Parts: sequence; C-alpha cells; structure tokens
Amino acid sequence: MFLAVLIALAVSFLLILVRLINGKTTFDRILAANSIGTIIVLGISVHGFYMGRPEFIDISIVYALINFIGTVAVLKLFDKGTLGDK
Amino acid sequence: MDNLILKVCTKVLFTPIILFGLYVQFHGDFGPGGGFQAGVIVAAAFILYALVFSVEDCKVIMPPKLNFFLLALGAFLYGFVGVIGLILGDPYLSYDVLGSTKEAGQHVGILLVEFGVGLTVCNVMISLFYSFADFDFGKKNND
Amino acid sequence: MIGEIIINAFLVTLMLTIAVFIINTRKVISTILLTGTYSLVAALMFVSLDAVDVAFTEASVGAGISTILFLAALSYLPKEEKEEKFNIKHIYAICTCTIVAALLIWASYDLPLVGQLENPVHQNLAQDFIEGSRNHIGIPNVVTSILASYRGYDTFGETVVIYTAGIAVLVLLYDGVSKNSKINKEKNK
Amino acid sequence: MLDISIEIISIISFIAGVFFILTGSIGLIRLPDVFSRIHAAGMIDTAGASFIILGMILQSGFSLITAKLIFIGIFIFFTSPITGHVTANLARKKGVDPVGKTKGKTL
Repeated sequence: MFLAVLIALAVSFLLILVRLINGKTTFDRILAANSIGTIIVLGISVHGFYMGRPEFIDISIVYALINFIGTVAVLKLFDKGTLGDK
Repeated sequence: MDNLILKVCTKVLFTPIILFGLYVQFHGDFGPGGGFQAGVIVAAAFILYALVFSVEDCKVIMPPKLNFFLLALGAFLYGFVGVIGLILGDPYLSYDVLGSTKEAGQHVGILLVEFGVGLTVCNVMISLFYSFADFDFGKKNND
Repeated sequence: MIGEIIINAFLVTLMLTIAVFIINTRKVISTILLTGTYSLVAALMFVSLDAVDVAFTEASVGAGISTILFLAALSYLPKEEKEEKFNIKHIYAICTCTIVAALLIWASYDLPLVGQLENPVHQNLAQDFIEGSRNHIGIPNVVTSILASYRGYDTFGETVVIYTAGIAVLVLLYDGVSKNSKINKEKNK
Repeated sequence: MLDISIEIISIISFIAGVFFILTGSIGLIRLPDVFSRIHAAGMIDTAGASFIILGMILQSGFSLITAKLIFIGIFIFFTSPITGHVTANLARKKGVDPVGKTKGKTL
C-alpha cells in the first residue's frame, strides 16, 4: 500500500518536474518548486512508514519549514531585486 | 515585502520554528538531529523574519553585537568543556568526570558540546545573511 | 527488497536528469531552483540508505540555507549566463575531466565492495563504537556519540573551522552598522 | 473489527490523497496560465497532502509520531496557500496577464 502511494508520488513528481524545467514564466517555476517540496515532504514520511522507521518524520518537518522560507526568499528576490533593504 | 498575510503568518510561525530547533538540539541524543541542524533551523527562523519584515527590524531582535558575542561564545563553550575535564584530572575533551557517574558525565558533556556547536552555527548563518544582505559595493558599481 | 532497488534506481536517474538540466539552463535563477531540488533528491537518497542524520543535514543546509545564501549573492550577479562558443578551452577541460574520471574509476577497483560485512571498516572499530555507545555512554543514537564523544577532537576542529569561515566573511563583507539604519539614527538623536 | 475499519478508512484516504495529487499535477501541466496553475498547486498542497497525512495518522496509532504528523499537516495547510497568494499578487504586480476564455486574448 505504501509502495503504491510512493509510486503515485513519484509519477506526480515527474509531472511537476516537467513544469519546473520548461515553465513559461518564473512564477510557474516557483509554484512547481513549491509543489515538489510538498510532494517530497509527503514522500519522506510515507517512505519512513514503508521502511518501518517513522523517525524520518523529523526530516519532513524540517523540509516543510525550509520549503516555505526558500519560496519566500525567491519571491522577495523577484519583488525587490535583492534580499536586503537596499 | 509589504504583504499583511505574510507578515501575520511569519509572526505566528516564528516561535514554533525556534521551538522545533530547540527540540532538534536537545533530542539529538535519542533521534536524528544535533547541534549543526538545530543551529541551521533557528537561523532559518531569523532569516525568515529578516526577509518578510526587513534586515533592520531583524537587527532589533538580534543585534549584531549580540550576534558576534554568541558566535564566539559557542566555540569557546566547546573548548571550555574540554578544559574542565583537564582541570579535574582527565584527558582533554573526555567527559567522564563531569557528572556523578561516567554515563551522567558523558550526557552532560555531549549536551554542552552540542549546544556550543549549535550556537556557533546559528550565529554564523545569521551574520552571513546580514553581511550578504547589507553589502552594497556591487550596487554602487552598477549605478 | 525489490521495492528498495526500484526506489534507489528511480532516485539515481532523477539526480542524473536534474544534473543534465542544471548544465543546460542559462538562467541563473532556474539553476538555483534546480540545485535546491537536486539536494533534496540527495537527501531522499540518504533517507533510503538509512543515514538519518546526514539526510537531516542535507535537507536543512543543502536545500535550505545554501539556496537562500545563493539567492542573496545572486542580487549582485548578472541574471543570465553568457552563451559561449565551442573553443579550445573546452577541449582542454574535457581532456582533464576524462583523465581524472578514468583515474578515479581505476582507483575504485581497489576499494572493498559497498555493504559487505567482511569489509575492514566493519571489522575493527565499528563494533566497539556501537557497543560502547550503548554500555559506556548510554545514548541510543550512535552518530551523536561518535560525533561528540569518540571523535570530539574532530568536531571541535569543525566548529573552529565554521567560526573562522564566518569571521573571514564578516571581515570581507561586513561594513559595520550602515549609515541609514534605525539603530544609528536613534544614537544620533 | 475496529482494526479492519481503521485500515479501510486509511486506505480510502490514501486513495483520495493520491487522486487529488495526480489531478493537481496534471492540472499544473495542462492549465494555461499562472493564476489557474495556482489553483492546481493548491489542490496538491491542501487536499492531497491532508488526505495522505490523515491516512498516515490512522496507520500510526497514538504516539509522538501522530503529533508530528498533525504539525506537518497544519504547517503545509497554512503556508502553501499563503505562498500561492503571494505568488499571485506578485505575478499580477509584475504584469502577467490572466488568459481569457479564447486563447491568446488577455482579459
């Protein structure tokens, strides 16, 4: 069952990767990167259950945090042209 | 970024992120984690604050002087734990004498040492972000 | 077992694909996004190899902080890479890469096979560390006990290296409190 | 009896989650512009992620792992729509026009 979910996640990873690679505008790329982050967060936790070691969930939490901060950083770079104040 | 929703979300998330960093820091003996990862997570919270508000606002809650002090304090703490062992009559960086039994000593030693690593990594990351975000040499050349 | 092999093969193929696309893109911003994705897949690879602490570090440092620092550095760089025609320098580079890769592959034949129980790594110290971590130190996570206790000198060295690197970057880039900052304005009042 | 019903509910929620994730990723490819793609990405991040996390919560029983899963669920459920909102805001500000009913004609 977990393997089936993993395969479905892998398929949707590949589909989103297409959008990440040939996205028309950069906002498409940002969206795709964010969605890939979500898919991988789910993938790590499902993989942990599949291997019978659910401690891997800590990594998912970290990645959920990092994904949000990374997306905010990219968006700020587009808005202001820099990450600082100037 | 002038977005009210993002600002409120950052204010709500700031504390849980630091709390999770501390969990990773002090739970490193039993699960995955440790000083290095915890330092990065706590630094990520401050970087998020600096991104959504501004670097100047972040410098109010984490002043550069405190940042530099903690940066040095982490490495100092690591060395100092070793020196305590040396004074009490053991080799450098062996933690057996820090507690009442050998195991308790090892626990105390590992906890302190990891805390030193976390402090250094966190503050190095924050100061790197400060210096990258504030550096305006390239901007002047472009204009 | 077969499931594991499928997962590993999928991840390796994915890493190769992303690496090829990183080489091909000219926009620096997509390179950075793809590099973040690459490190993530590397973290997944470490997860499937059961190296939890390494995966943790890869996910937080490789995919998170280094992406943000790359972005911070990007604002001082040109947004697009210049197209370069095939010239004599490329031939030198290709020759060097091929020779080094061939040497490395040749040298790898002397290494023991990965994952064999009779490897020298598993014979001498590993057993002591695993038992000592349970009996002498009393910590379930062997990685932490090796990192902080058995190999404490190494970790001290790493901490000092990080400290030194941070100080070096500060000396190069940090120009004190900038003139139009709030702190300075309040002081001047 | 209870075990079997919990198992069945978790399988159903896994199926629902996988359905939403696949639909969202197909939508991310097929839909015409940024604003409609945000809708597809939101489908992955809220419905898909929540159903799969619900399935894992039902599988894990009651422990610290359940609490961590709930934390992840809440986190993704709140942050992803916010990033979608900010992306849409910024795309509009930077002059990306939504595509109208007839292709090529902008609203």
